[in-house]
Amino acid sequence: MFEKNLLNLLWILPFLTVLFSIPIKENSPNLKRFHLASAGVVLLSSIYLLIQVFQNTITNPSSQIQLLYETKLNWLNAISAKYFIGIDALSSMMLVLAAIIIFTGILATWRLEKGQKVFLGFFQILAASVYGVFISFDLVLFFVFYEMEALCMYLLIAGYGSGNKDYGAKKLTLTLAIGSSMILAVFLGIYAETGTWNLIELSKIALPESFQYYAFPILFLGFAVSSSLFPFHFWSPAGHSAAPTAVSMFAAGVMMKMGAYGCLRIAIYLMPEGAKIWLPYLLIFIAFNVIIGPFIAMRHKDLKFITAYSSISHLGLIFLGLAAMTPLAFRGAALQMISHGFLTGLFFATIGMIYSRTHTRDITQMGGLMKAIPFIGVGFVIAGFAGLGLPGLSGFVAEATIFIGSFENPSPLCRVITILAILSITATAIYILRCANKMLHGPLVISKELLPKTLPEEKFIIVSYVICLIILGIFPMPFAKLLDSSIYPIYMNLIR
Amino acid sequence: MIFNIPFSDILFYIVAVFMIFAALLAVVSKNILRNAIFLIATFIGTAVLYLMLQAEFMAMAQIMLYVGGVVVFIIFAILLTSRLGEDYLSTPKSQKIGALFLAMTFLAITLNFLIQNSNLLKNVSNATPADSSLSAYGIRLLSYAPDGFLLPFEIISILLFMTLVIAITIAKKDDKEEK
Amino acid sequence: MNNLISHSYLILLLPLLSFIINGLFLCFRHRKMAAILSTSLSFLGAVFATIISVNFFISGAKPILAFNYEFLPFTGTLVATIGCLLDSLSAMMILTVSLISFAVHIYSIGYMESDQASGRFFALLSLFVFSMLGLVIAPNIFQTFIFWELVGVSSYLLIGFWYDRPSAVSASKQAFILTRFADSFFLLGIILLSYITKSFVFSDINALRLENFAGQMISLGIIEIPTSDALIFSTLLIFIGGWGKSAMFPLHIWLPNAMEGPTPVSSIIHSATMVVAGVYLVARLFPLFAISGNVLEIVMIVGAFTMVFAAVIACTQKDIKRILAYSTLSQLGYMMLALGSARVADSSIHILGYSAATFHIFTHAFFKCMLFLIAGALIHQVHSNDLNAMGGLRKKMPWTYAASLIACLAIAGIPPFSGFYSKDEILISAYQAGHPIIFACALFTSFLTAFYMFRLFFLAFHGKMRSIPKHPVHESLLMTLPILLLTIPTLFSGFLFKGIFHNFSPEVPLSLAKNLPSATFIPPLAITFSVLGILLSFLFYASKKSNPAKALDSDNRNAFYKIIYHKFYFDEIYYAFVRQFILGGLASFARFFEEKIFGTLVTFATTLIQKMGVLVRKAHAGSLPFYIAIMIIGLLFWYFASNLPLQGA
Amino acid sequence: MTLLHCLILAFILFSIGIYGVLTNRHLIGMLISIEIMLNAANINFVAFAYFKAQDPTAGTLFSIFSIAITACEMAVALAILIAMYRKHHSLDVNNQEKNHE
Repeated sequence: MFEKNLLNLLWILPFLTVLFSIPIKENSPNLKRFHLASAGVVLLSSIYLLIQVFQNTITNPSSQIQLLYETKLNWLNAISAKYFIGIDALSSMMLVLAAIIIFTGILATWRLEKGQKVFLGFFQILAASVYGVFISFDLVLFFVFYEMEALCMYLLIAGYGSGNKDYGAKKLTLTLAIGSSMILAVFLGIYAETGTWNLIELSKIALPESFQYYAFPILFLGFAVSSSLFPFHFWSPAGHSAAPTAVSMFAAGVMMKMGAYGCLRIAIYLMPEGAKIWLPYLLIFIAFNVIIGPFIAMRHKDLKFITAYSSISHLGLIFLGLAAMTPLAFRGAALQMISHGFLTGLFFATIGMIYSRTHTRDITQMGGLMKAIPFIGVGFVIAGFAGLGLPGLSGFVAEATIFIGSFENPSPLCRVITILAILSITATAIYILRCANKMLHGPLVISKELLPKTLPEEKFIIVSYVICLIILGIFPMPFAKLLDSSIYPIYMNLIR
Repeated sequence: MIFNIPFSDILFYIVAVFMIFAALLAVVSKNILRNAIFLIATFIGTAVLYLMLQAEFMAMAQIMLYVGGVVVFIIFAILLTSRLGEDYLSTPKSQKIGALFLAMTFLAITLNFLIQNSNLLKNVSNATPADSSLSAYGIRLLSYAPDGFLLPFEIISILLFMTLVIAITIAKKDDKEEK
Repeated sequence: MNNLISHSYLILLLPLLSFIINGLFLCFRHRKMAAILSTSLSFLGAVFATIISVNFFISGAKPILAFNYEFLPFTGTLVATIGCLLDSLSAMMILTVSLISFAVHIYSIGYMESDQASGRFFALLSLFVFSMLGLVIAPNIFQTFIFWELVGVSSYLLIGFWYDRPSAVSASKQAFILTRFADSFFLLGIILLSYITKSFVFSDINALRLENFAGQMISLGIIEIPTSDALIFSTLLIFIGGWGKSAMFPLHIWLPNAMEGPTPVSSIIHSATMVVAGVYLVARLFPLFAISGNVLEIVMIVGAFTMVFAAVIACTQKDIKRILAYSTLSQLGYMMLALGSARVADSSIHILGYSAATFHIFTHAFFKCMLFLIAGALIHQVHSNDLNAMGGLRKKMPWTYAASLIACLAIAGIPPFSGFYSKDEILISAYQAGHPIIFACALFTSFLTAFYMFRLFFLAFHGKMRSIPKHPVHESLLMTLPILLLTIPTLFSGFLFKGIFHNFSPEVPLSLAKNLPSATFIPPLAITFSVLGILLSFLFYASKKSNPAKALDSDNRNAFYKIIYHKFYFDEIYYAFVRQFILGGLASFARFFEEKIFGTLVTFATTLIQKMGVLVRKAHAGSLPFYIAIMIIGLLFWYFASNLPLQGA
Repeated sequence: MTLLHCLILAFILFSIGIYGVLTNRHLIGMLISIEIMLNAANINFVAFAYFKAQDPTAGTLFSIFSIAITACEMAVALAILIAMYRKHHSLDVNNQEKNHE
């Protein structure tokens, strides 16, 4: 019962925090402390839930999807939508990822001077929406949370961004809206076909094959919009470059994973026949992400553009894992979701810290930063190494699993793209090293006095991410086993 | 032939012609005050028509509300906002022709539908005088039986109240202007 | 014994501990502490490694799987583990790596004394040793790859140790990217191999027989090939990984440029770690290579070509470290050649090639490490890498002089120094395997080796001082001691360990070659060639008539010399390739596609929507007549549409 | 007098209202035209209630409601007109459109 309430509290607590923070004075240090404490509580409870889920998976393994701590209440009776939340292995891990990124995101805005109250308020609502997405097992509830997040993103980027923020925010939100409309259309279709929104019930019903044939690509691409799959990736560079640090961390770390999560959890799970028909064709889009993405990153000078394209290529790997449709590849994709969440969070956090010191994101105008701010420099390099798949950090585990898993799919196109993806890891190394060398190494361009030392909260952010990357990189086995328990039912639906 | 037509029909035609003329004048007259006066004539014609359709209460309400309320209101507004008859705003002829064409098209289409429908050629009413008695209206309005109209009645009363407030708020002079 | 083996995790743990403690706590403030800690841990590691490997060889040399920690299960039998496999090969490597790392650690205390960042240096050095040890004890190919990558990254960090020097930074980047490029093929090879064999474990992979896969087909995307061919193909891919790591031609250019790092780093990279990883990989997977058709021949040809190529370049260089770098390349070529020459005919294996290669790894490690340490000592005194600045150091640094004479004799292949024994076996192997041309190349290279090594030796120590050092030249104890220590294995490892290496034999599935031609004439022949090289070198650079300054002049030379001096312009070709083809071609095209073609499409779509929006917005200006007109027109449409025979009624 | 007659009358009135809305530039004039149109709709209600309805009382009550709502609408509309007049000193529709842009 305690866990059940805790799960409900996960998304209610941020709202309550916003409510109670209204009377606190603007710019008072208590405001951010209060928000941080609330995010900390959510983080701790999500970790607690993860441990509970883990113990449950160990004690009674099952081939069915195991939904724990579910709450089911009547909600919108007119369309028989229910308030139905629960947690399983995959969602509990995503929850922890989101909670860590939200927590560090609040830390990253610690020195925000203007409008901290509104920023933190919206950031908490953003947090509530992602927690909601990961725990809701009712399509309507899922969609409500999914939409809430895009709106908050717009306000945060347009209000607190840098550079061409209006353009970036609009591009991001409108593109996401295209995806949402596609998702909504298919959700309505599913409801019309079956009369239920319940994900667990739906997974037991086989949707008609003709319906799956039309609906699957729409739903999959709709989710893929927020994960920036090829034809819909254009929001990502503009959006990331405009967003403030915390929002970039969130967008790349959590929001882009929500799309992939939806693809796996809803699109492939509910429409296995459609997946079998369409995913081999979607591999062509994935090829763009995986192979051309790093080459574009090589040609950019703006740190955030580089990271945005690096995210695009890494998300391509997630989709490669999904499209390969083997249990190992699915697990690799899920691992990559989490691993990439951490590494991209670290990337954007360090970029924000560097930007706040140098006031430029052009790598050709920087140099020798390692001398002045070694802590941040090392953080960036570790993120880079995780990105290029260095063993010992999480990226390698995920990428190796994806490659081995997707190679098991004997379809010719899948093989070709897997081979090309493996070979393209060199390109990843090129842009990451080029970026690190231009920025961190060489003689110091800006005088050392202009670069303040690393602040304690910045050190905390970097250290916490690095610990996550290393834990996932050195002890991947429990996480892999945990994810397998969630992924197996999805795979069983595929071969049914 | 013409004498075979019952009196009620003759009366209907007279009222109809009167209403059409009054409405036309209310629309095309160049003086805005005169427009309002002809509107009264139209409303009175409507009231007579209601009487013929056994809706005495409606006729009364029509006279009281429209003639006594709305049109007076309009006239007040005219007097408040303009010098009498001096602010005629001319419309270009092309717009008039276009408007006439549109209005005629609308009429033609709707009449075409009406004439095709033979169900409408019904002379007999199934309404009894008791149906349109004041007490029947009262009972229905205040009944909370399934066919009662208590809820709409209450809603309308709230709406009227809101309208009152809104109208006052909007028409009130701004604080800035007062200064 | 068993007790010791069960503690074999210490092999990995000691350097890892040193890395973690140094990296986290001692790196910035306590430089001295860092040096002492990592050196003492390295000493412990060396002692432990010696005990383990000695025990191992005494107790009969049977392979032992000391521990095996499950890292990540994939499907079924495909499980990635981190373990420790002790067999002859890995025991030998553990010993070499630990000893050399200990020597380099001691040396670094002296060498890095004045560097403010030496704490970081010791941390990274420990990481490097950790990764190399992890690589050599790997019981499965997945672990090999893990530590292979760690070796790559720690070498990147060490080569770019002085990160404020642009040349060091670009050299480290080049080293990492080139090896990474090769590693991507390695990873592909591993995935293909594990897909076919369903196992990462070396013992499973080495037990493969091509006949088991008769009739099976595998799709590689575009083409479908027999599984046995795919197995051979994957072997080739794995070899490409070793190709890059061991800097075989044409992926060799990172190795000379990697000299930008501190000299102890060059020393450890070139002698025992990193570059021999490629050779080690081939030796480790030797049974797989043995069954895989012509792959061993490719190994041999690549090795032989690199051997000659690098030796020729080494004869003209002026930078002392670059000479040594090219000599390393050449020696690696020897090892690859030896491994490759093991395949005599289609169905038989000549085991001498394998043992000669491993033997050469062992002996080469000591004398090459020593040579680099000597070079570092020289550079430390004259503050220049250039031979122009040296000369006449014989009297100032007598101990170093003596040690370098021993090392040069060893690498030149003069008995009784260690290099002679291993090189001799390589020559015999090449001859007996029936590759006369390769044999001639090897013999010629042995002549060249003697020539360029003694060129270095004479130019550095003999003649007159060509520059006046800022500080008085002296030998510091901490830097001379490891050099002198290393003379011991250089002197004795040859004839002491020859027997052990003869017993090295991988479990090859093919039959052993018999009736090999007698090769007793080879040792005297090799010695003759080496002595000829030394004499020629003496004539050019140390006799009374010679003029070292003129010999070092690179400007007034003929075109042929210049081409060699500029390393056949491979650096330039490489940079042009990267600039023009990768950055300028592929990446530019990708960005062009993204921004111009795709971006235009997106802009077009948005403009279209915006234009439609403008159109609709005009209709929403709040004009009541317009609304009514539209309403009536709509009615009209509806009227006509309802009268159309759409339903076919 | 049949239902058809009443409906035709109502539609003629309605068209006259349309014509008025389209041609009048004076806002009060437009309002008057709209009143005529609403009146026509009310006639429809009553006529249908008289000739067709199962429950004539309810039918007539509908038109009572519609009258009430019309009254509300008129009150608000006139209040807006007065506020507008105070601001722009004109009730010309064309002027209002210009002010919009």
